[in-house]
Amino acid sequence: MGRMTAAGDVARLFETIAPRALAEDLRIAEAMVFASAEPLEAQAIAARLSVGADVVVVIEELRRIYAGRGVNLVRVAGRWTFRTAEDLSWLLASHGEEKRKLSRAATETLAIIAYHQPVTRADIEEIRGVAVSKGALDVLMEAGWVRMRGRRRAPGRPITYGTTSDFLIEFGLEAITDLPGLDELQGAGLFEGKLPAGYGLPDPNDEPTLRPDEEPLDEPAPLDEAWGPIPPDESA
Amino acid sequence: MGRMTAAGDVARLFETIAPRALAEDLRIAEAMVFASAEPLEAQAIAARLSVGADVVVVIEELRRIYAGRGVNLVRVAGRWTFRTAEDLSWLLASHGEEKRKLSRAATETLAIIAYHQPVTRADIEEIRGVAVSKGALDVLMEAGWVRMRGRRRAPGRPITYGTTSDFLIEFGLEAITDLPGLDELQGAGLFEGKLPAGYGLPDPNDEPTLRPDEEPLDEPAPLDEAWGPIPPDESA
Amino acid sequence: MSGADEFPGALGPGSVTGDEAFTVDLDGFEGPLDLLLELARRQKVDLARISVLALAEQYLLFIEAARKLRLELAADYLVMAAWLAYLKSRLLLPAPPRAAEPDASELADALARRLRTLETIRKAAELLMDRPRLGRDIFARGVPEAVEAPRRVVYEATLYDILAAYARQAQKHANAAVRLRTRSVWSLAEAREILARLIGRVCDWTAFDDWVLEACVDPKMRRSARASSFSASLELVREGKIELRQDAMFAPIWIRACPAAAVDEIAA
Repeated sequence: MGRMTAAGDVARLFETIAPRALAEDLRIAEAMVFASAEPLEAQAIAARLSVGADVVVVIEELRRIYAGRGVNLVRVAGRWTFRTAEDLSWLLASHGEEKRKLSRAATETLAIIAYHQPVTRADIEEIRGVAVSKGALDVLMEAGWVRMRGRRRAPGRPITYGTTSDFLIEFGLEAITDLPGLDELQGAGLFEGKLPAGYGLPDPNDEPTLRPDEEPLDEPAPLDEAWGPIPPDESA
Repeated sequence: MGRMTAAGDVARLFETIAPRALAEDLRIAEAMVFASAEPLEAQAIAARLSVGADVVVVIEELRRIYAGRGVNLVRVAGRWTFRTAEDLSWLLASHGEEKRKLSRAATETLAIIAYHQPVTRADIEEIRGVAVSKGALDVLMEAGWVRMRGRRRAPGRPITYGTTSDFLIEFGLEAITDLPGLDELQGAGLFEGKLPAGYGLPDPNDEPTLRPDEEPLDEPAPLDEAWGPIPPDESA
Repeated sequence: MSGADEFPGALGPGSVTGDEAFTVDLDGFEGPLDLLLELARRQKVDLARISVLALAEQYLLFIEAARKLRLELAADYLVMAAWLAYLKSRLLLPAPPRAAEPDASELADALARRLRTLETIRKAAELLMDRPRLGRDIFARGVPEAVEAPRRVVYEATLYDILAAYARQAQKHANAAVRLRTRSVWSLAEAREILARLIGRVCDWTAFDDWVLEACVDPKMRRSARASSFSASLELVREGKIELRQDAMFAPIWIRACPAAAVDEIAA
């Protein structure tokens, strides 16, 4: 009970800090700053205080009351707002973890990359029959499951994508070759109906070494390939 | 300068209310609830407190610290949040969004759903004695206060409606059972004399679990049930 | 609407209860139950002890007066009037010794109960609306911070999702490789040409089907031949080169060259 009494004391103290009028002005300032969508100017607060109240005193008082607490009254760009105490920012940072289900487009794109890697965006589009949204690939890269491997030695030098070791970890695969083959997929009832004879799945391979038709990412694309001859670089 | 010293005392008192650990837990709870856009469950707060901290004690303490202030710690829909004090509505009313006044039909429909849920459109019509306009229900659903719960196991499988946690948040109700009861109705002088039996309001219950006479929404209506004679209910 | 003591409506001086002036404003009422509740309030007795008989009489008078003024009444009001007239007669007449129908007083009680339920819920609705409202009377924090903090999105998918997705794609691909055998068909132009060639030999009515059979030897082609020839023949009829006849629905179709039309003209 000792705690409660002490807590009650705070509330009482809050009221007895100052003459009655100040206590009410403190409540007003507190509520205004709390509810405002933007930091408030002292002037805006002053307009609502009781006649003769000194807004500087009120704000200073409020600032002290909130000092050392989980939330502080702070001044930003000359205006007043409440902010989470800096040492507690860790609360907010991890606060924002959000679970989101992978979209169908992203799931299909991931599956195609896993089996067919290295693949270009055009390869994926060829298989899916629809354009690959930038979003789907971004999501997979953000999740850390897909990476850019290199570029295909082909017109336009498109980027090739492959899976990462995080992908294996996330989905509990010892190696990419653990991805099920056709028989297993059929056994799991994932294929309906008949498949044409001779239909097979590729052997997935996430070997990081570039294939003969791949070249490293970082090599800048020779512009003349893409745009025609360019003048020698004069900035170098 | 006496004031400032007193304010400093508050900060110190805040820290000395309880053992050091509690003070830190208070700061954490305060920061979390303050920062969150949505009311927080005690459980979510508890997850961030120091090991062994009693979240109930922490919250109660915080509630007391904020009692009588311009901002209060309140419980809505079973979760915790800070709200400006009721008596300061005059101060902030101007910056609040314009609330569209609910029509009488929508108001009554909302009350019927809140007290009698789960209810079907026919139940509402039975009580009000007039057809429920689609508009009234739409307004309530759009506001996010009313949701479709399921379907009544009855001819035509009518949709059942209930209230949402946003409804509780909007009207500042800790739980659906906080809806005014007969006592309040009488206390507010809305009834004279004693209420006879059968006058009563039901005990409101927004438990999301479907009742025995309800079934899930998404099950498509078997056509023979909708269009032809209904076989006796064999599921019961 | 109106104050508690002022009935919203006047049916003309003295038309109903003499001293009370009513203005008929049914628009102000939400259906017959609402009207009944207003009438009950005017009895100025506790809703628990309203006289359903008196209520029925007042309602009927009200409807009667409204009709005299030739106001259009919604069907709901008339249905309630008919029911209340029935209830009134049941309440006034001595109960039959062995009633097959529910007791009149039970019906009256049920109505009174409905009115009380409506009244109660209305009061409850008022109290609910009087509560301080979020964003009107009480306010949440203007700038919640959690949304500002960088959010780490954790995407969820299972291996099964991925395999199912792959299978879906692979299947689409596999099926896409299926090639349909192109069917040989008679084109309209071909049919017209053959028709023109054969029609010279047909001066009298001939069964269209026999004729197709003769022209088209391959049984697999007959459907197509029949359809194309028929279309082509319609065209030739329009041009006045041949005649078609059918005696009844689904009866055999007969065909012959127009006597006037020269064979070589058709071919052209």
